[in-house]
Amino acid sequence: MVLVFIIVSIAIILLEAPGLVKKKMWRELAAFLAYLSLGMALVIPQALGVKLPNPTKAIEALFRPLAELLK
Amino acid sequence: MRWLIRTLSKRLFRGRKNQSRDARAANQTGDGNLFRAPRKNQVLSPDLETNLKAIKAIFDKCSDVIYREFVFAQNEQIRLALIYIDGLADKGQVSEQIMRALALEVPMVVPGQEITKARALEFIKQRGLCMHQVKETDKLQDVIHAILSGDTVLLVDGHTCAIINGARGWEARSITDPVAEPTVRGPRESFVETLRTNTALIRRRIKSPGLKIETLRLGEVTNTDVAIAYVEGIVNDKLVEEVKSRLERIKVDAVLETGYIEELIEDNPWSPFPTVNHTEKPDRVAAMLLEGRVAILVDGTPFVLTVPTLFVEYLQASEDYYERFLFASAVRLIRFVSMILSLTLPSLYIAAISFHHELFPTPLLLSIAAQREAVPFPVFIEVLIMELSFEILREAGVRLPRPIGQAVSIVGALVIGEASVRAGLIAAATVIVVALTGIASFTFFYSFSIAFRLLRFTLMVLSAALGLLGLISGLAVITIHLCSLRSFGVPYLSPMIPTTGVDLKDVVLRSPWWGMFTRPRLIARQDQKRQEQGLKPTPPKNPRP
Amino acid sequence: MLKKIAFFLLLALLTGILSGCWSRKEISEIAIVLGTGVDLTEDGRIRLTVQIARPTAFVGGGEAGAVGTEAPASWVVSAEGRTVEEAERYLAMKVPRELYWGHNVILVIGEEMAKKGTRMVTNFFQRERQPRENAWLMVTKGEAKDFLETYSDLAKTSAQAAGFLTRMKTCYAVQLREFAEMLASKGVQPTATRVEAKKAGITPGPGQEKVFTAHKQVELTGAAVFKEDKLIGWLDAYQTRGLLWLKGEAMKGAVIVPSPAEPDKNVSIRILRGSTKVVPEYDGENLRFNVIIKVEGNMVDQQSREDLARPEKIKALKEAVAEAIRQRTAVALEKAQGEYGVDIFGFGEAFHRKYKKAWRELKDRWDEEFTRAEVNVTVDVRIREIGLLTRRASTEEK
Amino acid sequence: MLEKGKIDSNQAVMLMVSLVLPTAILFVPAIIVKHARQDAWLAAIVALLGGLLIARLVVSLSLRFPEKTLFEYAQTILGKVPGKLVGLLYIWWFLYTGALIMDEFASFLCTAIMPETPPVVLFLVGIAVAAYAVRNGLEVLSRYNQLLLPILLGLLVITFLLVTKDMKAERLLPVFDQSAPAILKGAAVPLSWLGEIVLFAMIIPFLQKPREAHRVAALATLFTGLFFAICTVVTLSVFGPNLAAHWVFPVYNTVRVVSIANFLERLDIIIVAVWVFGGFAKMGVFYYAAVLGSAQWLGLKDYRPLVAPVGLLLIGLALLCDNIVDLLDFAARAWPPYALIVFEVGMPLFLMIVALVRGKGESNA
Repeated sequence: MVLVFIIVSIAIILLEAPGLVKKKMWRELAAFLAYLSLGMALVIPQALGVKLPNPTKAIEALFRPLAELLK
Repeated sequence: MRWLIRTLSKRLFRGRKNQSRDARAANQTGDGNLFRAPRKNQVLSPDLETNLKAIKAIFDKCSDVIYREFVFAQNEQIRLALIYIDGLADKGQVSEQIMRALALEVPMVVPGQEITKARALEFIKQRGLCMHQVKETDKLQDVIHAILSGDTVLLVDGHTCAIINGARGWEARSITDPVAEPTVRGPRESFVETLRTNTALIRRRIKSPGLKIETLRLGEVTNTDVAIAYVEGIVNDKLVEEVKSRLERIKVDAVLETGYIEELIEDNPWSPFPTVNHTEKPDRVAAMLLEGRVAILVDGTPFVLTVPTLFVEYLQASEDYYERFLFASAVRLIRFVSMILSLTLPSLYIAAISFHHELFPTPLLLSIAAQREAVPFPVFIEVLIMELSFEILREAGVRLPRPIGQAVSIVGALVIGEASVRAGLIAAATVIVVALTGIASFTFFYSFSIAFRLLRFTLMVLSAALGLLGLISGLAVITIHLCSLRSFGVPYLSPMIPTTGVDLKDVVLRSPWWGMFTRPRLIARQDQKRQEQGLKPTPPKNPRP
Repeated sequence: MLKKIAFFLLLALLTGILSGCWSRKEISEIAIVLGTGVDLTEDGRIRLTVQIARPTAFVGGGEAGAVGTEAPASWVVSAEGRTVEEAERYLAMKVPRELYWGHNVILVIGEEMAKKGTRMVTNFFQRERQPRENAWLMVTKGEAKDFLETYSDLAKTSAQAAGFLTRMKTCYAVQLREFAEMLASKGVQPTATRVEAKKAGITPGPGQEKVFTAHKQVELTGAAVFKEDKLIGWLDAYQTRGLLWLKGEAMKGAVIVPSPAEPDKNVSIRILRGSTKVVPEYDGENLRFNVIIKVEGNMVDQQSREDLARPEKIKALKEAVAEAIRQRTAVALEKAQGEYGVDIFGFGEAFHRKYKKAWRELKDRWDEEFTRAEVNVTVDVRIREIGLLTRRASTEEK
Repeated sequence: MLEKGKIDSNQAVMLMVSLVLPTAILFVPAIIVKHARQDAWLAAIVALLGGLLIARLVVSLSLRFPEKTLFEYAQTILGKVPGKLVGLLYIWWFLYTGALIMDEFASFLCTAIMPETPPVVLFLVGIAVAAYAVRNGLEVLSRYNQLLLPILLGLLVITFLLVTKDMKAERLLPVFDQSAPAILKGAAVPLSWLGEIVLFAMIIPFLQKPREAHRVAALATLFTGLFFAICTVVTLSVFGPNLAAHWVFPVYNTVRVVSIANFLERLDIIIVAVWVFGGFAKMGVFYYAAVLGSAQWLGLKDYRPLVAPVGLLLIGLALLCDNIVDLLDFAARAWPPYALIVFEVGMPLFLMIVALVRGKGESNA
């Protein structure tokens, strides 16, 4: 699974980045890379089997009093 | 919708202006022969010998070029030369109307007058030639072009002017039934390989000065005549400009068929769907022109391109408009269904057999299970084999000479259909599915069904891997792709998507003619109104006159 | 160039994904389960019996379907386990193909299992994606295994035969989902089809009596009555008709009444359609149900000699039919209210619809209330047609 | 402007219907029925009315800035930094909702048609298709939707008609059996789904006629709400209130019930098609909003480079979800307050008030 995501990421970079470099859209390139690394940071650990905290739980905790109403 | 055209034309014209200007310039100079091209704007010399020498040099080793020198009105001083290509020029006309007239008849017609070398040209033009179409030029390359086009060039000694006689006449196929688009009802004429005949066929259907036919030459070696036809007042002028600019951009050595042009002017060259339609039926072209489309005719092929092209065009046969509308609509509905079948049936079958057995009713599942019991292949392989052999059969049937072709299809059908089922190699249900798919793909236009055949295999792979999900994903991608396609600025799926209500009258159903008030909105922008309202026939109140 | 590399990478990935082929089962790799039976073994385990189609028997037409060489159409196999799933896993060790439940026509529950509770069984068939919620649910007297081990002479398999029998609604029929709905409701106690395997019919023909002796075939014999999910009793075919009338379902079948003038001879009325309306009345104390049954039927058979094609005779017949139907409902009611003490007719639902406040108090002791309730049945009969004859062909007029 | 295409009002209506409907028809009926039982349809109508109010609020707010999306006018109203903060919240909301939609997508497919397939594969397939649509722009996305939505809904309606044989009106009775709080509880979930119309604030600037936005939003909400109600009524009248609440995907089960003439049955494929085709559209819209929003938030010239990385991010977020019980529980309980209070009512209302106080935007809207 890790391999799958690495391949996907490389493919994404190869598809998008050259065009951005050519058009000198540096800002876009930075945003692109930032998002990509964010995505990788989420995906790769999970692919390796690391359990990441689930935001659903946080949201549930935040809205517990109201959520109880809907039980 | 105006923004659409605006953005489009912006997008289309951007960065192409300079290029097209170059192309136009190159075209005007008409750099004809690549090998011994005369200098640009090289003019003829007054000396006949020099001219002949120059031309002979250009047509070196061209044994079909005939040089015929003779004297005008039996006057030894006025020497003439005729140059034409054997086989392209009409020999009867050349000898009767030109040579005989100039050499023998002129003295009889104008007995008293003295024909001098200086006045020879005037005499020839005004009294000598019995030709319907005569042009004059003093440029060497025009002369070359004229000769290559089949005209006969007359050089007059002492004049820097050549007379081009339109005495073309070659062996041409006569107008026959359309082979690729046969019809039951409707005109039987189809285009031929001669451009002039083809334009005449269109002109005969649209007897209006609004029908404009502009010509240009494409192909640096072939110098093929290409004509653009449209109906002024109906067509969108921007579209004509766009077509011209795309054509002028083309710089290829040869244009032997419209297919060359098609691939060079398409909007999306990578798409499997054709965005330029072609037809060999003049009535269809006329109908297209009257809807505001532009036709591109190429000399040497009976196929005419029409743009812009919509998805639905491929499901509309010209016959739909000649048959009664209820029947036509029903037939068109069948075509829609077969289109969907030809795309999805095998993959649906694969998905159902190898993933979703719950889709079959119980008795059907049991019967299919029984058929497949002895089959040694997984269903995907089985369908693939059958589809491939079907394609092979089809190709063989097309390529082989007709008598053998039939034998091939009979043998193929027997071997593949009957024997393989009996041998237990293929399930009977698979044969049914493949045969139905194959036949369904023949119900609509050939060039369009090619796209579907290609995509069918992709969908088969997808559904073999992911079942229904694969099939649906594949269909979704195809749909998105279709939604993103445009043909000369018009969305490919229009008028379905984006929906233009009034134009839906001619998509799945064909409205009766008294209901077709308007032309397609996105194509004909200028003159929307097609006909008067209230044409629906009403029986007279008094039944007996 | 980079784009091309990316393209090939994605292509490789796609091939990788595509070669996964999850959830893929060729039709020739599955064992199509047509009928399922669940029994309780003596040591309290669940025995799952499946009737699997043998595809080779289903070849249609052509040389394969020649008479006399017909192969057995099904294979019945069973396994035990603590849960249905465990039993299924043990089955998988015996069946060389993947068990496939998507075309399971019937779910038969053995008597002992039904007494223990159906929830242990039905949950699997609702939760799993393959078994369908419109499979027919039936309870058999005796063991479900024996029931499934029969074969049918007309249908290919006995499971299909049972399925067709129930589908035609000749008797009380219930689908898994309807049963589940009844289970989940407090206003009605579940009932299911009662089935048995009985010897039926022979196959005549020279030499055939040796080949085809009369064997057991499936038969619908009434209804099974549940309290919650436990079987507590049976209704026979006659009582089941009363159940059907009161539930307002499947208004088919015939009513046999004595001929007006010759009470020892019978007249048959075939019921075409009908409807049942239950109107509860409650004053906080007494509970009463007015059941209005409307019936429409044709006369199809007459044993007596009298001329029935007369308005007054028809009127008399109508009353007789009404009485006959009342009798049936009375029998069913007596069973339900007296012997079993459960509301199998859904009167509770009707009550709920009318008295929603009172229902909140009564719903938890509904069955008691029901047994005490008074039920009035009114039958409104209409006889439309009398067939091709006006009267019986006989010499004397009466 | 980042998006060059424009869509017409019909396309916008359909897009907004797709924004809510595809996932909602699968999950929501069971949740409504759980609370409101026979009166579920009433709850759906209540939710519809609430949804109309939300739509009104959002469109009124957006029309004060007809040329700007939510991300841009938040900054105009609140100033740069607080505006950016609001934008960040909404990016999170779009992204995480998109991820949840993918989870729903995968869990349905896993349950209904392909249990052995790992969810990652389904995520990859779903994201690939949605990304293709998003990269092609709003215009293509809405055209795709315009082509398929009518077909899918038509199929759904036809199957509903086919199931009439198994429907019983009595199952809907008695009316008003449940207390008002129960009905309101039942309305909360569909309301929070209908409230996703907030996303329309991202689309309004790209309408050909922004002035029709009110009509578009109202029509879309009306249609979606009514369709909710229809689905609930159909489910209820087939299964009754007891059983309907127990199914995870009641509409799916409803379609499975169809059996006509022993042949026209097993129409599961229809609901799968509706769900997958519609799921692509729904995912596409959220995906698009997330990508466009991010691009505007970061001040980029083009949003397309972000499509692929955001897709990866969506997969990452979707992988966080552990099981369907968590998902169902979240959808039924935490989602309504989370979505309604913060994103669907709270924030727009806050922005509206501030805008009114500060007098920003065109007041005539």
